[in-house]
Amino acid sequence: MAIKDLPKEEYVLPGSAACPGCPATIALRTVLKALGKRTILVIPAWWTAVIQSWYPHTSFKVPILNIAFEAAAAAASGVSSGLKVLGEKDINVVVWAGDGGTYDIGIQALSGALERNTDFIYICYNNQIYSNTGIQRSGATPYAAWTTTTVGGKREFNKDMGAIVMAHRIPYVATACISYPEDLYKKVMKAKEIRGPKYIEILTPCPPGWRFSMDKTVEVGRLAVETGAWPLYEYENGKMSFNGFSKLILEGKVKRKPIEEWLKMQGRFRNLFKPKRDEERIRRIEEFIERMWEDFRSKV
Amino acid sequence: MAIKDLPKEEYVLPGSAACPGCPATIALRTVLKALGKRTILVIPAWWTAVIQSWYPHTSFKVPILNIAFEAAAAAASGVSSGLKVLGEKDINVVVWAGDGGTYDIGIQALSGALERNTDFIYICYNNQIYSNTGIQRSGATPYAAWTTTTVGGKREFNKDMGAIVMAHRIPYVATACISYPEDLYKKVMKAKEIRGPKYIEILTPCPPGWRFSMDKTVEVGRLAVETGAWPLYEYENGKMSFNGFSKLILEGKVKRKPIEEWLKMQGRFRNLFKPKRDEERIRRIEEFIERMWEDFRSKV
Amino acid sequence: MRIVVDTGNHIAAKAVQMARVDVVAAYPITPQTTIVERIAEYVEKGEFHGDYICVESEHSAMSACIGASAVGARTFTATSSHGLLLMHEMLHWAALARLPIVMANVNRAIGPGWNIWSDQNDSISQRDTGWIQFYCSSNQEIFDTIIQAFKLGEHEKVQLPVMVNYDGFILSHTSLPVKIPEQEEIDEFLPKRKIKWKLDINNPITHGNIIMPNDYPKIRRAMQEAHENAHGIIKEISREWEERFGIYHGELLELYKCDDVDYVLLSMGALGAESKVAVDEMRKKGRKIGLARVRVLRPFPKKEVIELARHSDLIVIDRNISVGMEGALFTEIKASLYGEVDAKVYGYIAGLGGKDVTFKDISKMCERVMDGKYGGYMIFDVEG
Amino acid sequence: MRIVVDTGNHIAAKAVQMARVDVVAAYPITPQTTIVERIAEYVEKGEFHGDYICVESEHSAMSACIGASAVGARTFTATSSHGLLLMHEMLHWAALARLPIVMANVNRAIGPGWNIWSDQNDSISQRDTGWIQFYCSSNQEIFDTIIQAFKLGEHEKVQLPVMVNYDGFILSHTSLPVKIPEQEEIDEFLPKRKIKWKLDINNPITHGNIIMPNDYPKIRRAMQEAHENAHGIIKEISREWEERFGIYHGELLELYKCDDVDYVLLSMGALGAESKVAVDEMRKKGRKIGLARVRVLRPFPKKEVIELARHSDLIVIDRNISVGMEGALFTEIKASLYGEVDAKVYGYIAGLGGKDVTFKDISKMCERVMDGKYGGYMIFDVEG
Amino acid sequence: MGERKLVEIRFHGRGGQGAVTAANILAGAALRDGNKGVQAFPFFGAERRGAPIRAFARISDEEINLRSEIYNPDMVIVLDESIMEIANVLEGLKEGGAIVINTTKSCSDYDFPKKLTVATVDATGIAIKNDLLVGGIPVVNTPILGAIPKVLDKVTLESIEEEIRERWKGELGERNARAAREAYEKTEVMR
Amino acid sequence: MGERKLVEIRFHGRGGQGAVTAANILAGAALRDGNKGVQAFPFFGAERRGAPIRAFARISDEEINLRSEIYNPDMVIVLDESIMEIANVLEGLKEGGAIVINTTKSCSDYDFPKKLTVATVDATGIAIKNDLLVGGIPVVNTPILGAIPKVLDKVTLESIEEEIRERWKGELGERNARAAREAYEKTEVMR
Amino acid sequence: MIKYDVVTTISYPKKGAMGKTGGWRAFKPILDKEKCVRCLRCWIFCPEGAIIRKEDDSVEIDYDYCKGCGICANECRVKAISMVREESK
Amino acid sequence: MIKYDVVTTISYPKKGAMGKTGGWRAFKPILDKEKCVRCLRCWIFCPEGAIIRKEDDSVEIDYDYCKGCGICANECRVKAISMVREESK
Ligand SMILES: Cc1ncc(C[n+]2csc(CCOP(=O)(O)OP(=O)(O)O)c2C)c(N)n1
Ligand SMILES: Cc1ncc(C[n+]2csc(CCOP(=O)(O)OP(=O)(O)O)c2C)c(N)n1
Ligand code: SF4
Ligand code: SF4
Ligand code: SF4
Ligand code: SF4
Repeated sequence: MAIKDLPKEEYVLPGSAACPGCPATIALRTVLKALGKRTILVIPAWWTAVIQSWYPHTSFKVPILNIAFEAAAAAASGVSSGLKVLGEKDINVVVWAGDGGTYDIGIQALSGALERNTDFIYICYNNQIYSNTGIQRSGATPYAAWTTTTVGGKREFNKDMGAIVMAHRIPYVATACISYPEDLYKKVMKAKEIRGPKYIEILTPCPPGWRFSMDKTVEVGRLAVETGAWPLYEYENGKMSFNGFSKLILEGKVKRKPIEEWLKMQGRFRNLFKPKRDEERIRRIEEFIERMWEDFRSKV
Repeated sequence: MAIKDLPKEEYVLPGSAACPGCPATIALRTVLKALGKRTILVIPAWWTAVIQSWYPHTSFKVPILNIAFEAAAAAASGVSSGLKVLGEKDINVVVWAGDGGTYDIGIQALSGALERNTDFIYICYNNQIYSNTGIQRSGATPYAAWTTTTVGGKREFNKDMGAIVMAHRIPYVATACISYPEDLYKKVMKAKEIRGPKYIEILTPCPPGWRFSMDKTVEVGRLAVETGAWPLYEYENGKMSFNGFSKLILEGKVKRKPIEEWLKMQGRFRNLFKPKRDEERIRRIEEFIERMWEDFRSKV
Repeated sequence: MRIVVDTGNHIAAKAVQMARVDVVAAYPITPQTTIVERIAEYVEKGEFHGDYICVESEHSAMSACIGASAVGARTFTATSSHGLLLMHEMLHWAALARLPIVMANVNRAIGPGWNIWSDQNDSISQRDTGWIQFYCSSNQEIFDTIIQAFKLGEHEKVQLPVMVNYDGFILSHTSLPVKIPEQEEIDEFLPKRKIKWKLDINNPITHGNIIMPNDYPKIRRAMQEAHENAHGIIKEISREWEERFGIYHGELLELYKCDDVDYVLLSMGALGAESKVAVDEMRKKGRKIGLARVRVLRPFPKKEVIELARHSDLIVIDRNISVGMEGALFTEIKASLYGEVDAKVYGYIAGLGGKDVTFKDISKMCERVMDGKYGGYMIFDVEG
Repeated sequence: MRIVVDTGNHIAAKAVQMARVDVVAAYPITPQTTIVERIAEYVEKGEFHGDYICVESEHSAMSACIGASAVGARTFTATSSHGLLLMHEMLHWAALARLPIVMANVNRAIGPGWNIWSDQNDSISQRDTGWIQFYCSSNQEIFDTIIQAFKLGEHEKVQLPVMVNYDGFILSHTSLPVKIPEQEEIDEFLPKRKIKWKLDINNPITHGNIIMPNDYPKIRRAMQEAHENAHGIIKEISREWEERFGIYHGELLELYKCDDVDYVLLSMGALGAESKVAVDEMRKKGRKIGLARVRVLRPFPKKEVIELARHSDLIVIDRNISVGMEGALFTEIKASLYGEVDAKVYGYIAGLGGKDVTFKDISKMCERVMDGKYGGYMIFDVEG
Repeated sequence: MGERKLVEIRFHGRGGQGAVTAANILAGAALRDGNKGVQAFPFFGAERRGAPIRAFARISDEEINLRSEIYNPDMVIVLDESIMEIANVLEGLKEGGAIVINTTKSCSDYDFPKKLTVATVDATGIAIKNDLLVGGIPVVNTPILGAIPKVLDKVTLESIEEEIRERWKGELGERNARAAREAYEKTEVMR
Repeated sequence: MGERKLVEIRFHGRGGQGAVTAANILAGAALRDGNKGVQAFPFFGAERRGAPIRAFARISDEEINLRSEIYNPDMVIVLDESIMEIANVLEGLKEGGAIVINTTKSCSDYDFPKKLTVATVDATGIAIKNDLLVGGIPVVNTPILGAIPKVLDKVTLESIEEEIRERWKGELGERNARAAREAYEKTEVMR
Repeated sequence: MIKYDVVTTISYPKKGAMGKTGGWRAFKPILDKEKCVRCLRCWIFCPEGAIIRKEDDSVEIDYDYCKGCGICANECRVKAISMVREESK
Repeated sequence: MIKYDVVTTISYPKKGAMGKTGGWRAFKPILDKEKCVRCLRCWIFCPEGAIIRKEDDSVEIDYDYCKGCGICANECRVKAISMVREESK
């Protein structure tokens, strides 16, 4: 599949309230191309709630239910159930949530919806911070990253949300990255065809939050994959498989790029390099990633 | 270690409000023997809140903070943090919660506390139902089990809470069963020595909820282990290891007893056998357990 | 029409079934549990047309109701006490989103300490959420009010969620006789839900995005108008019910022996029924006292209360306390009367945490007032 | 004592630092976020003696505060709007557990639609939770009130949690000059927390287990008494602060030019400051009007309000609406006056969802009353 | 008994014995017998097997508006004789009221400090005879209901039987109804 | 300007240019200069880089009790000349008020429909010269502050410099302060 | 025991908080000391702590609180405990 | 478009809901049609949908809404897009 093959239809209208270089609209454009018109989005509090622009206008061309920060998966259960009883078929019920609304405050609603086998797609937009409230730590924030609430760098490693979701034994889990739109598109298309709960997590580098210049959004995402910081995988029928560059890494066909390349691009990791190189923390990050890949190898 | 070696100290006083044959007091007696006097319990809404008996009396001899159903792990974070700042050292901060308060309504507080590396022991008392409110379905209720909200048998399999917690990469996770008090005691003793979040889940067969006669509480627990329905394991430094009978199963030294032995002891599975044997559902259960053990074998 | 003897909770489940609810999302809590258990049984037996979502918390229950209602489904939930409190944010949400969800709340005191018995602090604490609130005094009223609540909430001039409250155990677990109309009669009274807005792929709107300061007050104004509309529509519905089924529980107030009295007692919920016994007893003794049972707290029956106070002094018993102030009903009644009439208004708080309040207690409270021996304000349970 | 110019939120963080808080557990939400960010900075720089728990929701924030306070720690949190609503159950819990937690709530309207601007529906909806509630009108008052709140809440005759409210953006993000005393002065005013009960391994008590109907009302009565005590203690503390630091914001009310007037305007929060400008302007025009800024909503300043109304008519502006009733302050003032005085009381609602309310608007509202042209009750933002 | 408009009844049993069900059946039966007002409710708390519990019923010609507890019952039903050792079953029972006891003893074996109508019946024996056992333990609540019409004329045995048959369909209902009838027949009353 | 007790000022800039910081520094400086009442606040909403934004300040001899927005400023500060194409910077500006513009143009190049004091300064040029760049983009908020004392006598350049130095310690503060002084010197005013 | 003077639900440890729960029993465990091998299984499994462990690891039943669940009898491997119906029941 | 007559926050799709956001630009992307190989990377990566994809898969920039982030220029592999400072800024 090539970029050319992606549909022309646009469901995100230009002139929205998004920041210049915003990865959310990049991701949404591709995701909605895959989902198409027969889609209802449920959106908790997060940056997309702002991007929509304000009453009485919206920048989106699919029906949207905004909902409280922690409530998206539960509200989607209601939407899905309501449609079922009312006999409305083949509508994609999709949660579009940030990592804060997924890893932290929304994890309970999500876990519950997975457990009760809700028929929906849950998409987590992972920018590894709370950007909407001005860049605070989330459960997805990586170790050592600066945020306004982890001024000296976060002390804990990020939650492994993929693993947590897979532990729920749902039919489909996938990771993606805005820098690989064909891959993202294919994954959403696949999720549409499966019944029950589906979970897709998209890595979305945020220029002000990660502190890089806004033209580098896609590049930073690509490097996350190439350095192995962000793996691209799918989980189906209880099995994991890897995609694209990540597949090559897993199979040992390419070597991951050094993680420092990715860290150095981002101001949020500056304290690893300035005033002097923090060998200890860099080593921990390197080890963490290496262990993750080892773990992956043992699983496939 | 033999039963004789367990301390004589009792922290649960006789004459409590527990039902005859209650596994909660069995579990608590052993757990508190291990924890000892320097312990603060945080207890959300569940059956133990009743067992305490009522104001102005209590049947427990350690300090207890009762807290809202969904709030235990968060309250424990506060207790732990408060003790730290006030310089009170070596006190075990322990959540004592039911499976409802752990798998369902309390999972968010738990996940958050794990992620922020709270120094506490979280003990989940898993009787696979909401017993306090009169036997409703929980996320821990096994497939096909009757409850008042799953009258024809539950349609979903139980969450794998152990896997979910392990996906949080915490220092110590263990499963136990009231029928093996020495094992339980050892695990709690070990958890006491580790810093950071520890999670122990205890299987506790409930006579009215599982529908067996009250003298069989310990026996039903034992059979859960012997049939492989409930594995006993520990997870430390990212590795799983198995204990007691489960170790023998894993290593292929004994064969699991047929799962039907365990199912048949319990009235809640009656609809698998009456009016006629439900081959399909029994097979699914058998397969589920077999797959679980296969998975374990791949992990060790 | 047939008569059954059953508990308030089972009767509530019956009403939900007969209202042809599409989606129920609820979470167990004492003393609400037997409602959801009964609905689960209906589902199992194929006697329920809708879907029952087993959620993992009350917060999710209300969130799921919002989702379902937003696509046009008739939606119900039930809860109590801590469950209701946990929904608080989503209660505001449902009301501001103008979704006609109906909820049964089984009144129960708030902890700590844990207390599973009736008091109304749970629902009173939701008086600022924009929900319509009913309080029932019998199982018949529970049945009738739940059915009516859908009609009211879904009314095009209302479009608001409705909370139907009744006392834990005192009604939820007490069997009383209830007249049940035929399904067709109910269907005629309560047709399918008519929808003002919904999530519709053919008409893609966004609900609930940012609204700026200049527009926001309009949303609140519209809610207030809807409550004002509800005031009249509640009356219409009560009368229609009476015409169809011959059963009448009053409108916003139920007036009991209020003609030509010196005093009117006001109370809510089961206390309102017990108060009838008290009034009967006091009448026997020649006391000129009647009862106005407050059925509806939101919209607040200002006009009705003023009308009452034109002719009599009022004695208010609250089964709640807004700590740092006083009983909520007492406050709101006085506020309604202020500047309108100058009847005397006396307030008591009684029945907190399930403390039993007998008709003798009620008579004692009233007689103390009527004998001129009470001027203050007290928690009868403690100071009685 | 030095003067700094900083935003309400940064000043709140400063107060928390200087109160030597042991544990902060909080979750970000606009417009509260810069408080926690500032505290996180203090922690990073080693300028904060306590622990800052990064929780995953406001519900957990309040739960963690309860845990920390229950072992004896001085505990603080901050939130706003939906965050406050999500805490609702735990607010009740903290109050019934009698834990002197202090919270800054940055008032913000409730969604949907999302609206991040000031109105007081969030905290008004918590009026039945048993918390003491303050409303501030300047950054100086934010600083002073947070420090005072610990003293008040921890007072042995109070033992209650305290909510310090101030308007989102209007104060939270506005820089104003604030006088900051020296740390030693603060330490002298606010000594270490004295503890009435705590979780103590040497004294193993159980807190919050089941309590039966016969005992439960006593718990509520005790809370009510604590509020009654707080009423006097707030006054004492205000006066002590004035003596020590020469700063005085009033007691439960702040009276501004109230002597010998025909009308008194009542408002809360930033509107209370703007109202001073309005009063000044109207005075210039010869209108006999003063201002009573309501600083404390719980315990409700009944006595003070009655005193005011003995000499003047009242005009109340609510930045909230209890839909189906009216503005909460309007209701509670009228309820307090009922049967005591017969001043006229006029009510407006204004400033919902951050709708700007200028001193001109306020004057317009007041003058309309004073000119006899207003008798009703309205949402000024829409109908103005 | 029965001339009073309102009759209040208290059941004493142990958790698991079905006292609440008994109260509900009684209320249902009373409605069948034309009592407009009927009411049944448990003591509001958690039941634990074996622990003493209470349940209540009210029967009246008119709609019942009472919602408070019963402090002075007109009648007390004791489902388990042994409960009398650990609970005060006479508490508040009206002078001149009635007490129905599941016992093998005879009425005259009892000597109560109040003037009471005493009725006794061996409900346990009847349960065993009719094979009404759950987990080996005799079910006494339906048999003892049969004794009530003997001392209370607001409710008939027939209605109790009907109510029982409606609750448990088929053979089980029959057996329970039979036990009630048998109890009715064997009840000894001393006024 | 300055004889008025209360002066209200509005800043126009783009997200990322630091208009809010400028307002805060101005307020701080004004306090140093003995103005008892100072106030600074942003337009309440989310900032997006490049999008037009506003910030506000009030300065007065007395404590300020105003909490409402500023509709009729006495002075407008334009951090980015191009903003004038997409935002109405004159909106509500008082007749006889002042406008300070970051531009290379001269005062006389402007012809406003109101009677105004106009001040111009090339803050961008000064920023570049003093190496005040973030991500390659010139920081104009500190330089333009230097222009304000030229048209508003409630605040002195010295106080602005001090305030800047307190905010950014060391060399960075020095450079910013220097830029402010340079701007002060280069500001052209037309009354 | 210090009593706290704040009125909130603070409860103090008490044996027999629910009274002598021995009255709940329908069946009564009877210990045959002869058969007992002092393995202490009954002690550790008794939900009530109603099996008293003596100094010499012999056991005794506290009938004031034994609720008669029968677990001790079920778990005793040498059948030293048997359940008999309570007298008056 | 049907308008609903319940007053709640119901919003309707609109291009340029925030106005012509082209005004936010500091830098402007300039497309060199000669160099362009029609790979459509700029089209798919543009956060604004401000790269118009034509029938023939050639592209054009919609300056009314382009916010000038520069992603298109960064992602174009043949450097057919370059960023230049906006005139008056
Ligand atoms: C109950 C509640 N708490 C807090 C908030 C404030 N809030 C809104 S969005 C947000 C952070 C969102 O983070 P994330 O989900 O990662 O999305 P992002 O902003 O990064 O796009 C927060 C804390 C809220 N709206 N509701
Ligand atoms: C917010 C809230 N919702 C519901 C309840 C009611 N509730 C109390 S305990 C309980 C179930 C407990 O289940 P579990 O944790 O499995 O423990 P168990 O009762 O089985 O011992 C429920 C639903 C509550 N107390 N609070
Ligand atoms: S019967 Fe049960 S309660 Fe009694 S001693 Fe044995 S195990 Fe303990
Ligand atoms: S289990 Fe049996 S052998 Fe062991 S101590 Fe108890 S009675 Fe003795
Ligand atoms: S500069 Fe950014 S917004 Fe403009 S066309 Fe390129 S990618 Fe789109
Ligand atoms: S990325 Fe470059 S080559 Fe590809 S379509 Fe765009 S301008 Fe053309």
